[in-house]
Amino acid sequence: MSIFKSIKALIIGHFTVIKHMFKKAVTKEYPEERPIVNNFFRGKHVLKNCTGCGYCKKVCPAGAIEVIKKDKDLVGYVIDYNKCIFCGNCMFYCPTKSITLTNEFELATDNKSDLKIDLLEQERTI
Amino acid sequence: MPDINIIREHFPNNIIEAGKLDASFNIIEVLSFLKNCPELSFDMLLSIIAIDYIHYNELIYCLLSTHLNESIKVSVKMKNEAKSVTAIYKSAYFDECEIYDLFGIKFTGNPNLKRLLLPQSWAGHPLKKDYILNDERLKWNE
Amino acid sequence: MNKMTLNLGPQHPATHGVLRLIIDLDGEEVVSAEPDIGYLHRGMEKLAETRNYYQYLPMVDRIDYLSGFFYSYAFCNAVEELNHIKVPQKASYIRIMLMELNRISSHLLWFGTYLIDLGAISPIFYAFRERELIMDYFEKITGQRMMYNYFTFGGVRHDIPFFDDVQSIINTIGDKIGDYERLLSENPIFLDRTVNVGVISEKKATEWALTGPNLRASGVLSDFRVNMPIYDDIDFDIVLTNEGDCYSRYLVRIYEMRESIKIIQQCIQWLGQCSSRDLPFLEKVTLKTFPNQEVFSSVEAPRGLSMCYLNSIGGNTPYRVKWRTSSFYSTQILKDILVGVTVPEIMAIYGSLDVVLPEVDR
Amino acid sequence: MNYLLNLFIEFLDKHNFNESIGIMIFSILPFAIIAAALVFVVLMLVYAERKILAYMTQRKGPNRVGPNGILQTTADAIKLLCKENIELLHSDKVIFTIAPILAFSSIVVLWCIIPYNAEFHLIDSTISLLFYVAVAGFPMLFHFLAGYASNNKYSLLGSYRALSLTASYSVPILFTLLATIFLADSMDLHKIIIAQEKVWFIIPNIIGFIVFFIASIAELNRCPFDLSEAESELVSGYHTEYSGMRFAMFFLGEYAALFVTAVFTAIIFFGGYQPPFGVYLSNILMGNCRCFNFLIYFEQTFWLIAKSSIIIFLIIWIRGTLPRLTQKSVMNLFWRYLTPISIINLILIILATRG
Repeated sequence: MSIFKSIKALIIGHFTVIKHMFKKAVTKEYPEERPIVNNFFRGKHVLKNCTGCGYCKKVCPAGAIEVIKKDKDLVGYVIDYNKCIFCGNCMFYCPTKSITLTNEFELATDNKSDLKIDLLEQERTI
Repeated sequence: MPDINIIREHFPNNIIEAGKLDASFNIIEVLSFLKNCPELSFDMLLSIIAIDYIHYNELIYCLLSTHLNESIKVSVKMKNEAKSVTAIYKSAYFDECEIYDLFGIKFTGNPNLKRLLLPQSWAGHPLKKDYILNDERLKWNE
Repeated sequence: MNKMTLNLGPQHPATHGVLRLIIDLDGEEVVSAEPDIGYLHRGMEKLAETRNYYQYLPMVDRIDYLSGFFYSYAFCNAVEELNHIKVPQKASYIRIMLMELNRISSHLLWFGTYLIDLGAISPIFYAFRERELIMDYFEKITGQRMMYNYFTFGGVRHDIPFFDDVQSIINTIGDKIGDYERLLSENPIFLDRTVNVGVISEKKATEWALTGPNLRASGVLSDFRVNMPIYDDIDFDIVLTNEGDCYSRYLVRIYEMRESIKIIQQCIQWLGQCSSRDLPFLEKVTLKTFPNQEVFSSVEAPRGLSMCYLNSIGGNTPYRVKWRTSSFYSTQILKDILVGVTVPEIMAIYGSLDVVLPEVDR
Repeated sequence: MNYLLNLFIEFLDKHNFNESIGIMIFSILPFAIIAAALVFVVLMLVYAERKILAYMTQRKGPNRVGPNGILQTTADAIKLLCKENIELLHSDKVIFTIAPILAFSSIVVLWCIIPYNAEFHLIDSTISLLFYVAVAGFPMLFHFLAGYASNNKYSLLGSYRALSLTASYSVPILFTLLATIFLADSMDLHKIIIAQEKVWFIIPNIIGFIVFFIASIAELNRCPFDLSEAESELVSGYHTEYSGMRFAMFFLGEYAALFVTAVFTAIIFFGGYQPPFGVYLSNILMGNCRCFNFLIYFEQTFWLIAKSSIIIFLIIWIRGTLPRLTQKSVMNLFWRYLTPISIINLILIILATRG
């Protein structure tokens, strides 16, 4: 009868749930266990001997890149992380492959002014 | 492509250019014929696409026949007024409200034409080419 | 008749985003329902007019963030048709594989959230556990979990070095779907909540322009993958049930996941056995001038037929881009099928249509 | 118990206190113990449910606050205590504040009539089963009041459903308890337990157990029947507008009711504090010399708690798997199936015992 079929289905349903009690939990404890991040990951930008051609500025969808030049030599290269969507267009279309996105993804800060980072200055300090 | 000659028989003076059947003056008759004719049976209106060519607007009706897996495009060129096809295809109501909302094209015969996506108090129709982009109304989320 | 207008507000635990349903209730029965959309309207079509093709490409994944690959395929295909770019065979196979994986992950998310709407707590965690495998694989090869920007005009950005974990993913998902079916397919409470609830007849489905699994659940045989050229030498069969109620929509999506597994299996075979080193994955092309032409390129997204209309008059920014998405019409049908339904059934019907709000408002 | 009492009175005489203080303290002492036990059990139950549900879905559950997350619920309770009680402008203030207090207190009252072991009980009355049936229906009434008073459309819907649910589940509960009264021919819980010396009532009354179990899940407003606080449809049912301490009253009250129902199911069907095969472990271990007989009381409470925790695990397990029923099918299930079954079951048992 349909009653026995539904009772059987209920019992099967219950045992598929209880089956998971004996399996290892899949949660990763984030701060302690570092997540595995692979090389293609698009995180914080890093600049290396940029010629200041401004090609990345043209190709960025969110208009987050600002190339400051004083009569033909590069003075500042500011990325506004409020606007940046980490699409990687600047990295793909940069003719000299000087800007790359690293694996670092923890960019949270508590004041907005930190989010306008001058990569040229960072390149000098490293 | 569906066999054109059936359409040409019934509507000799509708020209077919750039893969679209131009039905600027008899859109209602053409659509109801395409829907009810047994051989063609275009029973689904996929979507209505509006384009603003500054001097005139164009509406493209994409029809799909689920039984014969055929699709056809019917285009209408007109100024700011258009005839509503909600009588033939019920799904056109949302499309027409959205086109009125973004293009300002008024559809006569639409049950209740109102703005769909933008707030009712929004002034202007954004997707028209003469819509001022650096309008201070758009600064509200800067 | 004392009517109580209840609006299932934009901020409600079960509206999968920001849909506002203005419902007139008589006791527990719905008298009339009016969807009010536009809370997530980002103006995708207006953005296209001020950005060149390379700038607009990463935005295309965000139209429906649950099925990003499908929309970037539709846009790339439109641009490729516009400039008659021929995509290499390997790139097409990589695209199909990623799209079908994305379809499984989108159906898994639907399965989890639909069950939470009906009140069962545990299936969402099982569904998300599988979806996590796919998300990690996407992150490994494209760089991001959801906003991929991996398809480009002419092919894919970089080669996929390894396939063995795709094989292990689809194997685990294959038998996990068996788990879901054992848990739910004959569960009397689930059957009682979904069998002949929100029945959409074949005529009503075509009239309201439903596409995809919702249409196939009403018995209409229409799957756009049949007339997509890249699916030609892949054999898959279209899943069809003809009751049109919430339970058949559930069945269609569960079997579609199995179909996608079969498609991915064939893609891996082709990609694996062909000597993958020498085949190009990207047709190097620099797009400067565009012909004065318009193109309709559509794809069978997880929620239905998505069509990208691209119209360019030369120059490197598109003149007009229009996105035809299927959730737009699934929300419209709520007006018709929610009449005379009790409050819990609203959630059952709305959840079964798999409506995702970014697609509705674009 | 009186052995301890005169021990305490001798101690008081030695320090020349008046004897009445002893009796007074001794009458308050059980209430204090049970109040402490209530808080402890409720917090542990919330923690246990979250842990069990987590393991059932391959998660870890709370494990940050305190060793392995034990203090998680105490932290939640303290947080809820400190939260601001949001007052509503147009709500009916008097009922809005009273409803949670009444809901919680009506459940705590049930704790007093539970016979924890042969000696220890707060209220020993010969009609404690009748008291249980009467008071067990109260919380649903106060859920209706809460939903009605909070002037919110979702909680109004939730409160309607609470009423219709109350009507439908109380009838089967009544008939199954009538069956137990006939089996044990007394309404006093102690006598019911003693009557189950030889055979537990679950064997003759198996149908009664199934009906009682389903109806008590509905009474607890738990998973397959949690209509009046359905998260996905009604935001969170009758306690949508409640926050802070008032919400804690509802939330902890629900778990207190869960414990009470599990204990009563254990008492009525699984022989309360009787050891499974009538053999006290402490007799075997200690030999049955007189001085250790108070160990038996501890063991009796242990058996009661063990049986009720198995039933609690079963209820949590059901919550982990089943989706929610609609109101139509709940009423249909109770009125068309469970009530006639419980009546037939009652008639059979009457014939068996009296016929």
